[in-house]
Amino acid sequence: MKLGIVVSEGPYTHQAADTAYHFAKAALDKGHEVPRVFFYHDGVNVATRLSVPPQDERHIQKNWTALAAANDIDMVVCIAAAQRRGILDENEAKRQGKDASNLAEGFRISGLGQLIEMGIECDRMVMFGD
Amino acid sequence: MSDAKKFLYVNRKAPYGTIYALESLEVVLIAAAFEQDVSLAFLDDGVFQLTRDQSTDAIGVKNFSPTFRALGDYEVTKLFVEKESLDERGLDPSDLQEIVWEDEEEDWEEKPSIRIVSRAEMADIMADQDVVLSF
Amino acid sequence: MAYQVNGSTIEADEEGYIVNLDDWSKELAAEIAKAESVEMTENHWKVIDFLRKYYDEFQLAPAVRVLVKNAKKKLGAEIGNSKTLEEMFPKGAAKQGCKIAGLPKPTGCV
Amino acid sequence: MSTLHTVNKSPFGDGALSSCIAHCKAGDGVLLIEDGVYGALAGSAISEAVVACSADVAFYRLEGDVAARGLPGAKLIRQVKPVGYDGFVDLVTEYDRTQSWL
Repeated sequence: MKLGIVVSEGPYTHQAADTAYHFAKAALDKGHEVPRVFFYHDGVNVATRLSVPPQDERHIQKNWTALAAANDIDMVVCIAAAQRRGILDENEAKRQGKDASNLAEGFRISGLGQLIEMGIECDRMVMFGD
Repeated sequence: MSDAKKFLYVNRKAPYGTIYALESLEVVLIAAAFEQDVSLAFLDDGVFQLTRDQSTDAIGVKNFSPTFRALGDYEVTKLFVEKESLDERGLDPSDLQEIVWEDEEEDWEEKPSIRIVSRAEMADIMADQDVVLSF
Repeated sequence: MAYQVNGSTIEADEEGYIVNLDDWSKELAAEIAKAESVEMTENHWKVIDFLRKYYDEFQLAPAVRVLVKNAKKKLGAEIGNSKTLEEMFPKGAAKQGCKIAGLPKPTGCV
Repeated sequence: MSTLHTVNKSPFGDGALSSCIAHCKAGDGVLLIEDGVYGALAGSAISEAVVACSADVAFYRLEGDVAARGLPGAKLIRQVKPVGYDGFVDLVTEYDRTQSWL
Protein backbone atom coordinates (compact mmCIF):
# COMPACT_ATOMS: atom_id res chain seq x y z
CA MET A 1 0.00 0.00 0.00
CA LYS A 2 0.96 3.64 -0.44
CA LEU A 3 1.10 5.37 2.92
CA GLY A 4 1.31 9.16 3.15
CA ILE A 5 2.66 10.74 6.32
CA VAL A 6 2.17 14.23 7.75
CA VAL A 7 4.45 15.59 10.48
CA SER A 8 2.87 18.68 11.99
CA GLU A 9 4.83 19.29 15.17
CA GLY A 10 8.37 20.45 15.80
CA PRO A 11 11.29 18.14 16.60
CA TYR A 12 12.57 17.63 20.17
CA THR A 13 9.69 19.59 21.75
CA HIS A 14 7.20 16.96 20.66
CA GLN A 15 7.47 13.23 19.95
CA ALA A 16 5.54 13.45 16.66
CA ALA A 17 8.58 13.54 14.36
CA ASP A 18 10.03 10.49 16.16
CA THR A 19 6.83 8.46 16.06
CA ALA A 20 6.38 9.30 12.39
CA TYR A 21 9.95 8.19 11.71
CA HIS A 22 9.50 4.81 13.43
CA PHE A 23 6.18 4.36 11.66
CA ALA A 24 7.70 5.14 8.24
CA LYS A 25 10.58 2.71 8.89
CA ALA A 26 8.22 -0.05 9.96
CA ALA A 27 6.01 0.54 6.92
CA LEU A 28 8.99 0.34 4.55
CA ASP A 29 10.29 -2.79 6.32
CA LYS A 30 6.93 -4.41 5.69
CA GLY A 31 7.17 -3.65 1.99
CA HIS A 32 4.77 -0.72 1.86
CA GLU A 33 5.55 2.43 -0.09
CA VAL A 34 6.02 5.78 1.60
CA PRO A 35 6.09 8.04 -1.45
CA ARG A 36 5.98 11.31 0.45
CA VAL A 37 6.25 12.82 3.91
CA PHE A 38 4.76 16.29 4.30
CA PHE A 39 6.01 18.65 7.01
CA TYR A 40 3.57 21.29 8.22
CA HIS A 41 3.08 23.69 11.15
CA ASP A 42 6.22 23.52 13.38
CA GLY A 43 7.01 20.21 11.68
CA VAL A 44 8.91 22.28 9.10
CA ASN A 45 11.61 22.78 11.75
CA VAL A 46 12.68 19.16 11.27
CA ALA A 47 14.20 20.34 7.98
CA THR A 48 16.80 22.76 9.37
CA ARG A 49 20.34 21.54 8.76
CA LEU A 50 21.59 23.79 11.56
CA SER A 51 20.33 21.64 14.42
CA VAL A 52 23.08 20.30 16.69
CA PRO A 53 21.69 17.90 19.30
CA PRO A 54 24.05 16.39 21.94
CA GLN A 55 25.89 13.25 20.76
CA ASP A 56 23.92 10.98 23.06
CA GLU A 57 20.59 12.04 21.52
CA ARG A 58 19.05 11.05 18.21
CA HIS A 59 19.55 13.44 15.31
CA ILE A 60 16.02 13.79 13.97
CA GLN A 61 16.89 15.63 10.77
CA LYS A 62 19.74 13.29 9.87
CA ASN A 63 17.58 10.24 10.54
CA TRP A 64 14.94 11.51 8.15
CA THR A 65 17.49 12.50 5.52
CA ALA A 66 19.03 9.02 5.62
CA LEU A 67 15.68 7.23 5.54
CA ALA A 68 14.52 9.33 2.60
CA ALA A 69 17.74 8.75 0.66
CA ALA A 70 17.62 4.99 1.18
CA ASN A 71 13.96 4.68 0.23
CA ASP A 72 13.39 7.45 -2.28
CA ILE A 73 10.94 9.37 -0.08
CA ASP A 74 9.85 12.80 -1.29
CA MET A 75 10.12 14.99 1.83
CA VAL A 76 8.13 18.17 1.28
CA VAL A 77 8.24 21.19 3.55
CA CYS A 78 5.25 23.55 3.27
CA ILE A 79 6.46 26.86 1.86
CA ALA A 80 4.00 29.06 3.76
CA ALA A 81 4.72 27.40 7.10
CA ALA A 82 8.47 27.40 6.35
CA GLN A 83 8.59 31.09 5.46
CA ARG A 84 6.95 32.03 8.76
CA ARG A 85 9.47 29.99 10.70
CA GLY A 86 12.62 30.83 8.79
CA ILE A 87 13.23 27.59 6.91
CA LEU A 88 14.62 28.54 3.49
CA ASP A 89 16.28 26.82 0.59
CA GLU A 90 18.76 28.74 -1.56
CA ASN A 91 16.15 29.90 -4.05
CA GLU A 92 13.80 31.15 -1.36
CA ALA A 93 16.65 32.90 0.45
CA LYS A 94 17.46 34.73 -2.76
CA ARG A 95 13.81 35.47 -3.54
CA GLN A 96 13.24 36.88 -0.07
CA GLY A 97 16.54 38.75 0.11
CA LYS A 98 17.93 36.72 3.04
CA ASP A 99 21.63 36.17 3.64
CA ALA A 100 21.48 32.45 4.36
CA SER A 101 19.54 29.30 3.68
CA ASN A 102 19.17 26.33 6.03
CA LEU A 103 17.25 23.55 4.31
CA ALA A 104 18.79 20.15 4.96
CA GLU A 105 19.56 17.60 2.27
CA GLY A 106 16.67 15.43 1.16
CA PHE A 107 13.98 18.01 1.88
CA ARG A 108 12.37 20.29 -0.66
CA ILE A 109 10.19 23.33 -0.18
CA SER A 110 6.90 23.33 -2.00
CA GLY A 111 3.24 24.18 -1.67
CA LEU A 112 0.32 22.82 0.29
CA GLY A 113 -0.96 21.36 -2.95
CA GLN A 114 1.58 18.57 -2.38
CA LEU A 115 -0.27 17.63 0.81
CA ILE A 116 -3.61 17.40 -0.99
CA GLU A 117 -2.01 15.48 -3.84
CA MET A 118 -0.59 13.00 -1.32
CA GLY A 119 -4.08 12.56 0.14
CA ILE A 120 -5.45 11.88 -3.32
CA GLU A 121 -2.74 9.46 -4.40
CA CYS A 122 -2.03 7.49 -1.22
CA ASP A 123 -4.17 4.63 0.02
CA ARG A 124 -3.89 5.85 3.60
CA MET A 125 -2.71 9.01 5.25
CA VAL A 126 -1.49 9.27 8.83
CA MET A 127 -0.97 12.55 10.69
CA PHE A 128 1.51 12.95 13.52
CA GLY A 129 1.30 16.15 15.53
CA ASP A 130 -0.03 17.73 18.68
CA MET B 1 -16.73 14.32 -9.39
CA SER B 2 -17.14 10.54 -9.29
CA ASP B 3 -13.44 9.88 -8.74
CA ALA B 4 -13.11 12.77 -6.29
CA LYS B 5 -12.10 11.79 -2.78
CA LYS B 6 -13.93 12.99 0.28
CA PHE B 7 -11.65 15.16 2.41
CA LEU B 8 -12.65 16.19 5.92
CA TYR B 9 -10.75 18.92 7.75
CA VAL B 10 -11.30 18.45 11.47
CA ASN B 11 -10.89 21.56 13.61
CA ARG B 12 -10.75 20.95 17.36
CA LYS B 13 -8.61 23.87 18.51
CA ALA B 14 -9.41 27.45 19.41
CA PRO B 15 -7.98 30.29 17.28
CA TYR B 16 -5.05 32.61 18.20
CA GLY B 17 -3.68 30.67 21.20
CA THR B 18 -2.00 28.42 18.65
CA ILE B 19 -1.56 28.65 14.89
CA TYR B 20 -3.42 25.46 13.97
CA ALA B 21 -6.73 27.15 13.10
CA LEU B 22 -5.09 29.63 10.73
CA GLU B 23 -2.88 27.06 9.03
CA SER B 24 -5.86 24.72 8.71
CA LEU B 25 -7.73 27.43 6.84
CA GLU B 26 -4.73 27.88 4.56
CA VAL B 27 -4.84 24.19 3.67
CA VAL B 28 -8.56 24.36 2.94
CA LEU B 29 -8.12 27.33 0.60
CA ILE B 30 -5.52 25.40 -1.38
CA ALA B 31 -7.47 22.15 -1.24
CA ALA B 32 -10.40 23.90 -2.89
CA ALA B 33 -8.42 24.07 -6.14
CA PHE B 34 -8.18 20.27 -6.39
CA GLU B 35 -11.84 19.57 -7.11
CA GLN B 36 -12.23 17.09 -4.31
CA ASP B 37 -15.27 16.85 -2.04
CA VAL B 38 -14.29 19.14 0.85
CA SER B 39 -16.03 19.34 4.23
CA LEU B 40 -14.98 21.10 7.42
CA ALA B 41 -15.80 19.83 10.90
CA PHE B 42 -15.78 22.10 13.94
CA LEU B 43 -16.02 20.37 17.30
CA ASP B 44 -14.62 20.69 20.81
CA ASP B 45 -12.70 24.01 21.07
CA GLY B 46 -12.75 24.26 17.27
CA VAL B 47 -16.22 25.84 17.47
CA PHE B 48 -14.54 28.94 18.93
CA GLN B 49 -13.00 29.60 15.51
CA LEU B 50 -16.37 30.69 14.15
CA THR B 51 -17.55 33.14 16.82
CA ARG B 52 -18.65 36.62 15.75
CA ASP B 53 -16.94 39.89 16.57
CA GLN B 54 -13.36 38.67 16.80
CA SER B 55 -11.10 41.70 17.10
CA THR B 56 -7.37 41.13 17.27
CA ASP B 57 -6.07 44.71 17.26
CA ALA B 58 -4.86 44.56 20.84
CA ILE B 59 -2.93 41.31 20.43
CA GLY B 60 -1.30 42.33 17.16
CA VAL B 61 -2.20 39.09 15.42
CA LYS B 62 -3.96 38.94 12.08
CA ASN B 63 -7.72 38.44 12.39
CA PHE B 64 -8.51 35.63 10.01
CA SER B 65 -12.15 35.12 10.97
CA PRO B 66 -13.39 37.15 7.95
CA THR B 67 -11.63 34.66 5.69
CA PHE B 68 -14.17 31.96 6.60
CA ARG B 69 -16.74 34.10 4.77
CA ALA B 70 -14.70 33.78 1.56
CA LEU B 71 -14.93 29.97 1.58
CA GLY B 72 -18.11 30.05 -0.50
CA ASP B 73 -16.13 31.71 -3.32
CA TYR B 74 -13.82 28.71 -3.15
CA GLU B 75 -16.75 26.29 -3.40
CA VAL B 76 -16.24 25.16 0.17
CA THR B 77 -19.83 25.11 1.36
CA LYS B 78 -20.03 22.43 4.05
CA LEU B 79 -19.03 23.64 7.51
CA PHE B 80 -20.35 21.14 10.03
CA VAL B 81 -20.53 22.45 13.61
CA GLU B 82 -21.26 20.09 16.48
CA LYS B 83 -24.19 21.10 18.65
CA GLU B 84 -22.93 19.35 21.80
CA SER B 85 -19.62 21.20 21.55
CA LEU B 86 -21.49 24.51 21.38
CA ASP B 87 -23.72 23.53 24.31
CA GLU B 88 -20.78 22.47 26.49
CA ARG B 89 -19.24 25.90 25.95
CA GLY B 90 -22.40 27.86 26.62
CA LEU B 91 -22.59 28.91 22.99
CA ASP B 92 -25.56 29.12 20.72
CA PRO B 93 -25.61 28.95 16.90
CA SER B 94 -26.43 32.67 16.93
CA ASP B 95 -23.03 33.32 18.54
CA LEU B 96 -21.38 32.17 15.31
CA GLN B 97 -20.82 34.47 12.37
CA GLU B 98 -23.00 34.05 9.31
CA ILE B 99 -21.26 32.28 6.47
CA VAL B 100 -23.06 31.81 3.17
CA TRP B 101 -22.38 30.49 -0.30
CA GLU B 102 -24.08 31.47 -3.53
CA ASP B 103 -25.76 28.66 -5.40
CA GLU B 104 -25.00 29.24 -9.07
CA GLU B 105 -27.69 26.77 -10.07
CA GLU B 106 -30.38 28.67 -8.23
CA ASP B 107 -29.72 32.17 -9.51
CA TRP B 108 -26.93 32.78 -6.98
CA GLU B 109 -29.26 32.34 -4.06
CA GLU B 110 -27.39 32.73 -0.77
CA LYS B 111 -27.44 29.60 1.35
CA PRO B 112 -25.96 29.04 4.81
CA SER B 113 -22.65 27.15 4.87
CA ILE B 114 -22.76 26.38 8.59
CA ARG B 115 -24.76 23.29 9.38
CA ILE B 116 -25.34 22.44 13.03
CA VAL B 117 -25.15 18.69 13.55
CA SER B 118 -25.46 16.41 16.55
CA ARG B 119 -22.49 14.43 17.88
CA ALA B 120 -23.94 11.27 16.36
CA GLU B 121 -24.29 12.98 12.97
CA MET B 122 -20.72 14.25 13.27
CA ALA B 123 -19.56 10.67 13.88
CA ASP B 124 -21.42 9.60 10.72
CA ILE B 125 -19.81 12.40 8.72
CA MET B 126 -16.34 11.39 9.96
CA ALA B 127 -17.00 7.75 9.08
CA ASP B 128 -18.00 8.71 5.54
CA GLN B 129 -14.63 10.18 4.47
CA ASP B 130 -11.68 9.01 2.41
CA VAL B 131 -9.12 11.32 4.01
CA VAL B 132 -9.34 12.98 7.42
CA LEU B 133 -6.92 15.79 8.27
CA SER B 134 -6.78 17.03 11.84
CA PHE B 135 -5.84 20.48 13.06
CA MET C 1 14.24 47.73 -4.04
CA ALA C 2 12.12 50.83 -3.50
CA TYR C 3 9.61 53.15 -5.19
CA GLN C 4 9.74 56.96 -5.26
CA VAL C 5 6.39 58.66 -4.77
CA ASN C 6 6.02 62.42 -4.29
CA GLY C 7 9.55 62.70 -2.99
CA SER C 8 9.26 59.89 -0.42
CA THR C 9 10.83 56.46 -0.64
CA ILE C 10 8.58 53.41 -0.29
CA GLU C 11 10.35 50.22 0.69
CA ALA C 12 9.71 47.08 -1.38
CA ASP C 13 11.17 43.57 -1.43
CA GLU C 14 13.35 42.03 -4.13
CA GLU C 15 10.32 41.20 -6.25
CA GLY C 16 8.72 44.61 -5.96
CA TYR C 17 6.06 43.88 -3.34
CA ILE C 18 5.75 46.76 -0.87
CA VAL C 19 6.94 45.90 2.63
CA ASN C 20 4.38 47.89 4.62
CA LEU C 21 0.87 47.45 3.28
CA ASP C 22 -0.13 50.78 4.86
CA ASP C 23 2.19 52.60 2.42
CA TRP C 24 -0.21 51.98 -0.45
CA SER C 25 -1.70 54.88 -2.41
CA LYS C 26 -2.98 55.31 -5.95
CA GLU C 27 0.17 57.23 -6.83
CA LEU C 28 2.27 54.34 -5.55
CA ALA C 29 0.14 51.85 -7.50
CA ALA C 30 0.88 53.85 -10.65
CA GLU C 31 4.62 53.62 -9.87
CA ILE C 32 4.47 49.88 -9.26
CA ALA C 33 2.55 49.44 -12.52
CA LYS C 34 5.19 51.44 -14.36
CA ALA C 35 7.93 49.21 -12.95
CA GLU C 36 5.89 46.19 -14.08
CA SER C 37 5.37 47.70 -17.56
CA VAL C 38 1.62 47.58 -17.08
CA GLU C 39 -0.20 50.51 -18.61
CA MET C 40 -3.04 51.37 -16.25
CA THR C 41 -6.42 51.87 -17.93
CA GLU C 42 -9.75 52.58 -16.30
CA ASN C 43 -10.43 48.83 -16.29
CA HIS C 44 -7.12 48.17 -14.55
CA TRP C 45 -8.14 50.52 -11.77
CA LYS C 46 -11.47 48.76 -11.45
CA VAL C 47 -9.67 45.47 -10.90
CA ILE C 48 -7.25 47.03 -8.40
CA ASP C 49 -10.16 48.57 -6.53
CA PHE C 50 -11.96 45.23 -6.54
CA LEU C 51 -8.87 43.41 -5.18
CA ARG C 52 -8.45 45.91 -2.34
CA LYS C 53 -12.11 45.65 -1.38
CA TYR C 54 -11.93 41.86 -1.46
CA TYR C 55 -8.90 41.90 0.81
CA ASP C 56 -10.58 44.37 3.16
CA GLU C 57 -13.63 42.21 3.45
CA PHE C 58 -12.04 38.76 3.71
CA GLN C 59 -8.39 39.39 4.76
CA LEU C 60 -7.42 37.31 1.77
CA ALA C 61 -6.00 37.93 -1.70
CA PRO C 62 -8.26 35.85 -3.95
CA ALA C 63 -6.98 32.92 -5.99
CA VAL C 64 -7.05 33.71 -9.69
CA ARG C 65 -10.17 31.68 -10.45
CA VAL C 66 -11.98 33.37 -7.57
CA LEU C 67 -10.86 36.74 -8.93
CA VAL C 68 -12.21 35.88 -12.39
CA LYS C 69 -15.53 34.64 -11.03
CA ASN C 70 -16.04 37.67 -8.79
CA ALA C 71 -14.84 40.18 -11.37
CA LYS C 72 -17.43 38.76 -13.76
CA LYS C 73 -20.15 39.26 -11.19
CA LYS C 74 -19.05 42.67 -9.90
CA LEU C 75 -17.39 44.25 -12.95
CA GLY C 76 -19.16 42.48 -15.80
CA ALA C 77 -18.18 39.76 -18.24
CA GLU C 78 -16.20 42.18 -20.39
CA ILE C 79 -13.47 42.42 -17.73
CA GLY C 80 -14.38 39.33 -15.75
CA ASN C 81 -12.93 36.62 -17.95
CA SER C 82 -9.55 34.99 -17.69
CA LYS C 83 -8.39 36.01 -21.18
CA THR C 84 -8.95 39.72 -20.62
CA LEU C 85 -7.50 39.63 -17.12
CA GLU C 86 -4.41 37.83 -18.39
CA GLU C 87 -3.96 40.44 -21.11
CA MET C 88 -4.32 43.23 -18.56
CA PHE C 89 -1.86 41.61 -16.13
CA PRO C 90 0.54 39.51 -18.24
CA LYS C 91 2.40 38.12 -15.20
CA GLY C 92 -0.81 36.76 -13.68
CA ALA C 93 -3.92 38.65 -12.68
CA ALA C 94 -3.73 37.50 -9.07
CA LYS C 95 0.04 37.88 -8.68
CA GLN C 96 0.68 41.09 -10.56
CA GLY C 97 -2.71 42.55 -9.66
CA CYS C 98 -2.03 41.99 -5.97
CA LYS C 99 1.41 43.58 -6.28
CA ILE C 100 -0.06 46.75 -7.79
CA ALA C 101 -3.01 46.69 -5.37
CA GLY C 102 -0.59 46.53 -2.42
CA LEU C 103 -1.78 43.17 -1.07
CA PRO C 104 0.48 40.59 0.59
CA LYS C 105 2.74 38.57 -1.65
CA PRO C 106 1.11 35.22 -2.49
CA THR C 107 3.05 32.46 -0.76
CA GLY C 108 3.05 30.43 -3.95
CA CYS C 109 1.31 27.61 -2.24
CA VAL C 110 -0.12 25.41 -5.00
CA MET D 1 -15.85 0.98 6.32
CA SER D 2 -14.18 1.56 9.64
CA THR D 3 -11.68 3.98 11.08
CA LEU D 4 -8.46 3.68 13.05
CA HIS D 5 -8.30 6.55 15.52
CA THR D 6 -5.00 7.55 17.06
CA VAL D 7 -4.85 9.44 20.36
CA ASN D 8 -1.53 10.89 21.50
CA LYS D 9 -2.47 12.88 24.59
CA SER D 10 -2.88 11.95 28.22
CA PRO D 11 -6.58 11.80 29.02
CA PHE D 12 -5.93 13.51 32.34
CA GLY D 13 -5.06 16.89 30.85
CA ASP D 14 -6.86 16.83 27.55
CA GLY D 15 -10.23 15.82 26.12
CA ALA D 16 -8.93 14.06 22.99
CA LEU D 17 -9.55 10.51 24.20
CA SER D 18 -13.04 11.35 25.54
CA SER D 19 -13.94 13.10 22.30
CA CYS D 20 -12.54 10.22 20.26
CA ILE D 21 -14.57 7.69 22.26
CA ALA D 22 -17.68 9.84 21.82
CA HIS D 23 -17.23 9.78 18.03
CA CYS D 24 -16.18 6.15 17.56
CA LYS D 25 -18.41 3.71 15.73
CA ALA D 26 -18.77 -0.01 16.31
CA GLY D 27 -15.99 -1.80 14.46
CA ASP D 28 -13.53 1.09 14.74
CA GLY D 29 -10.12 0.84 16.40
CA VAL D 30 -8.42 3.23 18.81
CA LEU D 31 -4.62 3.22 19.07
CA LEU D 32 -3.04 5.00 22.03
CA ILE D 33 0.38 6.43 21.21
CA GLU D 34 2.86 8.84 22.82
CA ASP D 35 1.28 10.37 25.95
CA GLY D 36 -1.99 8.78 24.85
CA VAL D 37 -0.81 5.48 26.39
CA TYR D 38 -1.69 6.84 29.84
CA GLY D 39 -5.26 6.19 28.72
CA ALA D 40 -4.48 2.48 29.07
CA LEU D 41 -4.10 2.69 32.85
CA ALA D 42 -6.63 0.61 34.77
CA GLY D 43 -8.46 2.08 37.74
CA SER D 44 -8.13 5.61 36.42
CA ALA D 45 -10.74 8.34 36.03
CA ILE D 46 -11.23 7.37 32.40
CA SER D 47 -10.70 3.60 32.48
CA GLU D 48 -14.39 2.79 32.84
CA ALA D 49 -15.18 4.71 29.67
CA VAL D 50 -12.41 2.84 27.83
CA VAL D 51 -13.60 -0.56 29.07
CA ALA D 52 -17.22 0.25 28.19
CA CYS D 53 -16.25 1.42 24.70
CA SER D 54 -14.07 -1.66 24.16
CA ALA D 55 -17.23 -3.76 23.91
CA ASP D 56 -17.47 -2.84 20.23
CA VAL D 57 -14.31 -0.86 19.53
CA ALA D 58 -10.82 -2.46 19.54
CA PHE D 59 -8.26 -0.68 21.72
CA TYR D 60 -4.51 -0.84 21.19
CA ARG D 61 -1.47 0.67 22.89
CA LEU D 62 1.89 1.33 21.30
CA GLU D 63 4.30 -0.78 23.35
CA GLY D 64 7.37 1.39 22.87
CA ASP D 65 5.55 4.34 24.37
CA VAL D 66 4.23 2.24 27.27
CA ALA D 67 7.70 0.95 28.09
CA ALA D 68 9.29 4.41 27.79
CA ARG D 69 6.89 5.72 30.39
CA GLY D 70 7.39 2.78 32.74
CA LEU D 71 3.73 1.85 32.94
CA PRO D 72 3.50 -1.43 34.84
CA GLY D 73 1.83 -4.15 32.77
CA ALA D 74 -0.22 -5.27 35.73
CA LYS D 75 -1.89 -1.88 35.92
CA LEU D 76 -3.00 -1.70 32.29
CA ILE D 77 -6.54 -2.26 31.07
CA ARG D 78 -6.53 -5.82 29.78
CA GLN D 79 -8.79 -4.98 26.78
CA VAL D 80 -6.15 -2.57 25.41
CA LYS D 81 -3.91 -4.78 23.28
CA PRO D 82 -0.18 -4.15 22.82
CA VAL D 83 1.23 -3.45 19.34
CA GLY D 84 4.66 -2.43 18.06
CA TYR D 85 5.36 -0.03 15.20
CA ASP D 86 4.87 -2.91 12.75
CA GLY D 87 1.49 -3.59 14.34
CA PHE D 88 0.71 0.12 14.01
CA VAL D 89 1.37 -0.16 10.27
CA ASP D 90 -0.87 -3.26 10.00
CA LEU D 91 -3.70 -1.42 11.76
CA VAL D 92 -3.40 1.54 9.39
CA THR D 93 -3.72 -0.78 6.41
CA GLU D 94 -6.50 -2.93 7.91
CA TYR D 95 -8.82 -0.04 8.68
CA ASP D 96 -10.18 2.07 5.83
CA ARG D 97 -8.88 5.40 7.08
CA THR D 98 -6.93 6.90 9.94
CA GLN D 99 -8.08 9.83 12.02
CA SER D 100 -5.61 11.46 14.38
CA TRP D 101 -7.11 13.16 17.42
CA LEU D 102 -4.48 15.90 17.57
